[in-house]
Amino acid sequence: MCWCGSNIASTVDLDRVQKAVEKLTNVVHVEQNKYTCSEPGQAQIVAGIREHNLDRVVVAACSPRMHEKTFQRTVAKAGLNPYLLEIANIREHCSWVHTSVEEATPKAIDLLRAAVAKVIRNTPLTTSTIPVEKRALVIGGGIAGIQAALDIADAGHQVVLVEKEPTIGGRMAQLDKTFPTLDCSACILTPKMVDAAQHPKIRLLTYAEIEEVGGYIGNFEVTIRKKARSVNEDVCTGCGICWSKCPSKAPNEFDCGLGERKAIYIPFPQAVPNKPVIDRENCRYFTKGKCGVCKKVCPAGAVDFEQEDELLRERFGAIVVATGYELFDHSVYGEYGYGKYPDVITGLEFERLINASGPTGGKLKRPSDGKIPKTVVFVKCVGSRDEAKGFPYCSRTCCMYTAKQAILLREKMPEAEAYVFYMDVRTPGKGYEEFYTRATEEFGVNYLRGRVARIYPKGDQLVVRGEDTLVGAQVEIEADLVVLATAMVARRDAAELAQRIGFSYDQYHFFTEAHPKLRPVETNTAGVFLAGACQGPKDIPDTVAQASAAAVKVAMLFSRDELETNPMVATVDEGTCSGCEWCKPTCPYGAIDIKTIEERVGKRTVSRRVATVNTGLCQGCGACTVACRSGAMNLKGFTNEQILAEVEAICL
Amino acid sequence: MTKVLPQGKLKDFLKDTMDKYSLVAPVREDGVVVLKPTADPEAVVTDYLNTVTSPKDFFFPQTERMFRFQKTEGKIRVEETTWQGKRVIFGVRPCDLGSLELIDRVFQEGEYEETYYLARRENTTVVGLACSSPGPTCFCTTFGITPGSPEGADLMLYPDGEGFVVEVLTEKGEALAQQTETLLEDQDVDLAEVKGRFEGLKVPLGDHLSVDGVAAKLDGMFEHPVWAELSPRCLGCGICTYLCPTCHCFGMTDEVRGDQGVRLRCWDSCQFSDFTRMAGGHNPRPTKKERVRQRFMHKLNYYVHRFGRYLCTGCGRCLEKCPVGLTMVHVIEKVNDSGTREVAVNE
Amino acid sequence: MKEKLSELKETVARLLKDRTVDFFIAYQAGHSQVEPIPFFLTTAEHVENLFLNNFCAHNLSKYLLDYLAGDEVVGVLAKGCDLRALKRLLTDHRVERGRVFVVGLPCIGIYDRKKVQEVYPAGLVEVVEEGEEVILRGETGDKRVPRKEYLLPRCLTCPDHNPEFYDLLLGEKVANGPLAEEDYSDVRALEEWAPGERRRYWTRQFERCLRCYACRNVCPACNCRVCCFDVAEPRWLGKGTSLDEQEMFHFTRAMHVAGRCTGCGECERVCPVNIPLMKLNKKLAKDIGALFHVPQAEIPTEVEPLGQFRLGDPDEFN
Amino acid sequence: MRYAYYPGCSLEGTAKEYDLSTRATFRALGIELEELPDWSCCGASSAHTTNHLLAVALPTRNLVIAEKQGLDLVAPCAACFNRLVTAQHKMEQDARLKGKVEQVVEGEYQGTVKVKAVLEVLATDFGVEKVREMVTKPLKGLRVASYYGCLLVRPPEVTKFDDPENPTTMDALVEASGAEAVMWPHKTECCGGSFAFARVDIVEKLSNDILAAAKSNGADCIATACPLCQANLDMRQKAIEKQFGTTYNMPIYYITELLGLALGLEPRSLGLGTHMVESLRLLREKELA
Amino acid sequence: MSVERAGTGVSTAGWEPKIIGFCCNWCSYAGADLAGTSRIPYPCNIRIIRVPCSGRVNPQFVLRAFQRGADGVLVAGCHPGDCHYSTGNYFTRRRFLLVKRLLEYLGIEPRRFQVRWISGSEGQKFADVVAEITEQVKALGPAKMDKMRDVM
Repeated sequence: MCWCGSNIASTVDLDRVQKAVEKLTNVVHVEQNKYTCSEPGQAQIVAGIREHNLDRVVVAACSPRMHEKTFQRTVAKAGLNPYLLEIANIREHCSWVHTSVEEATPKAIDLLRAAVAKVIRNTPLTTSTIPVEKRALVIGGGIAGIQAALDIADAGHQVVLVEKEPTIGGRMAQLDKTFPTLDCSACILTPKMVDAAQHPKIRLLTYAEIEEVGGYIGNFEVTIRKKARSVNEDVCTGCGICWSKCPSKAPNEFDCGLGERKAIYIPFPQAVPNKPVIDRENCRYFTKGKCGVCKKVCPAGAVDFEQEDELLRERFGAIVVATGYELFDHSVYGEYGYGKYPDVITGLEFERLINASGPTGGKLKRPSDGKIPKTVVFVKCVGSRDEAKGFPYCSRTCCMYTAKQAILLREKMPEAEAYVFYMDVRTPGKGYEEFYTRATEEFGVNYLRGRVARIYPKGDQLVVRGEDTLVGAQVEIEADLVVLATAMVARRDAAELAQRIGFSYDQYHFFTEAHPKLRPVETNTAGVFLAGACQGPKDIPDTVAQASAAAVKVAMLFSRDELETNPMVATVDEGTCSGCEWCKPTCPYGAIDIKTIEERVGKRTVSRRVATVNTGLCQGCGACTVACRSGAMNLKGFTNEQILAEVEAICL
Repeated sequence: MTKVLPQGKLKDFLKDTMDKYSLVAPVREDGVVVLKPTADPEAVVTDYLNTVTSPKDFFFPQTERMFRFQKTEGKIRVEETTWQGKRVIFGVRPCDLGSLELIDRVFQEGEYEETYYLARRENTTVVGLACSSPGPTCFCTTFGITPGSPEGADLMLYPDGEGFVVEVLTEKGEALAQQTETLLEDQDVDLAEVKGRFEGLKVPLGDHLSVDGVAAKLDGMFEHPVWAELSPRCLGCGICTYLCPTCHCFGMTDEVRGDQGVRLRCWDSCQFSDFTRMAGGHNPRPTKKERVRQRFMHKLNYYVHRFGRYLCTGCGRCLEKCPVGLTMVHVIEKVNDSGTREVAVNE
Repeated sequence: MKEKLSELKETVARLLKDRTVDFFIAYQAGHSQVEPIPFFLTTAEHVENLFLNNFCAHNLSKYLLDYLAGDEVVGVLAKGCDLRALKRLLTDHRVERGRVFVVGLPCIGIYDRKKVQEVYPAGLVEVVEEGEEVILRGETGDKRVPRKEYLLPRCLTCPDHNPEFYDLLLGEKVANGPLAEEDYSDVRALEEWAPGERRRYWTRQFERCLRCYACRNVCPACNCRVCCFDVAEPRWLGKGTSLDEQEMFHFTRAMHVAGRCTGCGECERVCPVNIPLMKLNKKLAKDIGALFHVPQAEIPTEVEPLGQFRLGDPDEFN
Repeated sequence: MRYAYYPGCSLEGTAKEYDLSTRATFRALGIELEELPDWSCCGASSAHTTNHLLAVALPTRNLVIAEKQGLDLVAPCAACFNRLVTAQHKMEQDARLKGKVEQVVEGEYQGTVKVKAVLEVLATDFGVEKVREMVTKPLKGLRVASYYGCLLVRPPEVTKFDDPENPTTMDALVEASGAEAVMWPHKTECCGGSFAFARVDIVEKLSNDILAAAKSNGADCIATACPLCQANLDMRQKAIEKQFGTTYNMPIYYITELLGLALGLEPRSLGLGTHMVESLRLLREKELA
Repeated sequence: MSVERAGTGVSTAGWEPKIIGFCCNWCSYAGADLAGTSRIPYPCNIRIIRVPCSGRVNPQFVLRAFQRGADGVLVAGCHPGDCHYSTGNYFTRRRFLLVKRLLEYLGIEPRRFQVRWISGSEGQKFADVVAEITEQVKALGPAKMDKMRDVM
């Protein structure tokens, strides 16, 4: 029992407490110290344990949040398992909040009695260690994935970067310029793509997807499906003869379908790896059974029609998920023509149309008739901030990219008019507000505050009708091109991926961080981290920052050879467990699995399902224990027996 | 001359009783008639076939505190519980009267006397109530008990016309009769005739059911397939044993609060899955088959060997309340019907 | 019923003969007409003793728990309510669907033995349904009573006159539709009482409790391998039967089936001392429905209401 | 098929043709209408802009009558339809309101009656294909712009009928009648209805937009299913032409008139010839009347 | 655990209620610590049991406390959305919304059992909550869910 100088001793009559505690069953030795946490105080505990051959220790002192670790080390020094210690908090919860000795003393006795009742039910717990496989898996080869992969690799660890598309680069590669500096997106991205490809510690797996994820932090078992490229990457030199000779065409996804590509293709000239892939659905050889031009012309003999999907099984210690986003499908907006008007396009389509390497060679021609638009209307918040048809959240990037696109338009074609319909202009970022100001002041973009109610064709033009709420009047603009700032939404397969890896996602299917403020890049599954827009709408600077943060988390994890597991985890009494699985949904970490055990019943051996806790994933919250009616699920360190004993002891 | 308690004086009889005794009597509560300590004669009813719970509860209570213990200064002080008081249990049917005699043997005969039980027995006066109209679940006559059997009562009431004909059987009964003397009228009633009338009442089920030779037959039926056939439908609940006026299994448990506590003796039921489960987890009666067999073998064979009588009085509670009809009648019939030859080999 | 019984006999005989099932659980005649009892058939010869009438209340699927260890295929006769109980066991992963062969029994209501015995203590021969009325036909003549008043409580609000699924259906499906809306009127009435009155009410009920565990043992939601009431350590419940322990028992039982109760009311039906257990179960079902927007709180779902949450759940704990 | 029929005040007045043509067309198709006994105001305009309770109570009174009648209710007027379904929606959402309203109308509202617009009855209940089969005089060569207005399809969670932005039910019926349904963007634009008296300038502007759009998309005429739309487009067409210096001369028909015609009914019996914009000339030109 | 004080005839002279508080380690226990370090006084009736998360609190613990004579029980956890384990307190909320109603239904004064969200920075709130519940329970009088009434 600690006096804590006079902090405790002046309010709690420790002699009286000692008399009461000495009488308790199982208590064999009580002593007081002036400062228990001091060297001599700790030495006294060690001596006491040795002298009285103690196997449980209660320290009545300050909050366990203060010195539990200290005293655990102390009792360990005396050869006792550190978890055979309990703290009675008689300072923060007693002497500091009560003024009268008559009040504080009986309370301190109760707290000690509870601690004693608990500690005799404590069992030795041991931390186990799990080895860490120092290889990271990064899923998604956009800017987030590239940045995370580069940072982890630069920290000296092996990285496998898996990308679904034939090239890395992601959305950022599709953009023309970037706000607020108007750098050319490709100019700043492609060097990083090349770095990633050439980094000795990074292995690129493009045109590949995650098939299955098992295991846990430090030891994930991942199956990756490498889709058949129909081109032997090891041999191909990327010379380009194949795609120049290929006779089949298909809309180019990279250009949002606005341009065409061949059936054997690279998505864009700076693609990494610079190795083509055959789109079997559109390839004459695969659809009609004859052609094979590419194979004939390939000087390296790289074309391989027989190639099959390949399943790779790899072990990783950590996973960074950087799967990015999709754009909201505006065809649910009937008032904007259900996506049927060709000249109502998305922001991303605008990027391709205005990009020098885009389908129009950088000349802004409208999709319907190739005419050069003179009046362009930008509509913001399409699918975002709209609970009725889209999502209630703010898509965060649209204000800035609309401003950018309006500027680009006015810069390239000063004779064209730009109108922007907006609800609010949100510019919280370095240099963002200034950028927006430039759009309105320097580039003369017309901002109209109001929602667009309807877009309808009139002749070869589109009438955009909306309200200008600042003027309080209806406005109608006859536009040549309408650009919808469609919201960033979670990828359609996001939930499936989250389930496959085993972490949670929110109602919009964005991935959920472990804590919205303090653990923004972790998921609640240990060893799985998030980067970029898969966690929520994000612009490039934020994405890169989060990617680097995730990389640091991975590097931190890899700085150790072994991980110590928390010993205070849930545990299953298999004899009692019914295998009903009701514990499972309460676990935020997916730490509970079901396994089949065999046992003897009478004279036969029968199998039976029981829950099992993955101690690498369990964080010890104990939610599962309450879901378990039979009490088969228990939490080490806070067992049902211990808590009930505390309750009873306090109530005496 | 015979003593008669007029119907209109019944409440007064109970009131007078309460002057000297605490009263346990049938009370209707939420649709069931239970035996219960009561201080309100108005609440007492007589229009029941039988009470749901049996009088054994008041001699061999479901939870009996045997002693308290306390640790003081390193020593343990034990304070035994002694039951005191004078009590009357009113309205006990002949079958239940008979059951008391059966439990008496268990707790009284042999080397050890069960003092807790006996203290209650000695200090309790049992007022029996003969049955005017035996019900469809009654089969007391199977065991030689009749709707008018007074054995086990201290004072017996026979409903007759506008009152109850009173028969005093013991000293305790006499004392009660004196206590309530002013209410008892001397009338010109032939007690033997009244008794004979009750004894002759038809008990349809009991009159047709015979246990002759059942005990002997069961000697060879421990491994008989009938148990496997009967037991699957058992729910493993304690309705039969807890309502049964003759079941008397118990377990001991300590309730400890800090440095003091009590030792409790609580009813147990042979139908519970943890009945006879040992500390290590082994249970010699692992399935319902063994447990169902235990119950009926105990009643129809083991007890008979030890005390010469069947441990059942045909009260019919198991017929009335067992949710799956696993009743004494059903089992006796089964045993009667089964050939003893087909003794199954232990599976 | 007679046609159904002969169809049942035929069906069960066939299932047993062709080894589709290893044994079959149905009903046999009990002590009286109003008490049919469970019947375990192992050979086709047993079908002669099959029995079926509109007192076959007992839910047979709970017996499947007795056959977990093994590989027998168990045939079971199931009404709509029993099927829901089976669904409970399946959802709780206690029973494998592949090891149960369900013979579905369309049912328009089971009569409450206790209520019928009040008018006909003995000698009832059969119950004949005539629209809104029933004729209790017996040795001492006919008694005509309103049908609704003599059904089991669960049958009044039964949404499943036909079992939701089955391997075989006896006869034709019957028209569905509950006779009455579940309005939790019993619960609401009790909620209106003064707290002291309610306290006295429940005290009286709990004091009468025998702790015979029939309510637990008959309940399809109480299907734990080891019940917390049966373990010695931790001592969730004392062996003694004082009021506090009885209350602990009833509170715990109610909470353990909260969100999982299928509303069959078997607990209340088998209680030997008439404890209104459904008033506890219904209270929880009602609150779960209202608080967590679970429209049918008594239908087993993939995840139980207490195993999930919504961010927008009501919050009164600030 | 049998429905309760709620004409509402318009169909007794300015929209008499709608009433006539609806009854006639339905009769020709074999759909029975039973006029709601003792029907009263639906609460449109005056009531629903001034008093919440009244706005729900007025339609509910009619709903309660319909429930007694035990038939689903057809309300040809789009405003009536809208008020009736809105009342249903509100009471479904708000039990307290329902109780209050029931007190006001002194009747119990069960929610058993389905309220239907004419279009829904014809296209969904009866069926477009069946209509097509019964057409004897196809309206060949007539180019019709189907104009739904705002009240039939909005708000969608209340009306629960067709697409709020691009409805097609009337177009399908137009096609079934043998006429050509013109694709145009102004199907659900506002005609200025509630400003009919207060701000004629706005009504004229909005209605002009509609007429202009119909014309520029090649329509000969406009079909409506709402007395207010019809009135604004028809009655004010002259004034609009004057105001905007254009000529439309575009007949504004009720869809029931066109269908009746195609079913071979006598034009006069459908009320044709009583519109403000000459309605028969176009039909004669096309040799349809 | 009992009905209102009126008419119970229990003498309350010198009686001080005993209140058990289950506090989650990360928020409410820390909040109580903060009340301590900030020296915010509150009534001494509460005894805190530390649990990792309010989701660890089994309703049976609460009942056991009443059974053994506690006069009031407080369960305190992180605010919804702030759970250290992401979701634990959402389960707490569901469970105890029901428990509270069930206890009330059984005739137990609902103010004897309270659930509160108290963050690690809400030392003052912790003290206020304890003061409030203590006052309420004092007004209600001793809970007499009789300690093994018939037996001990």
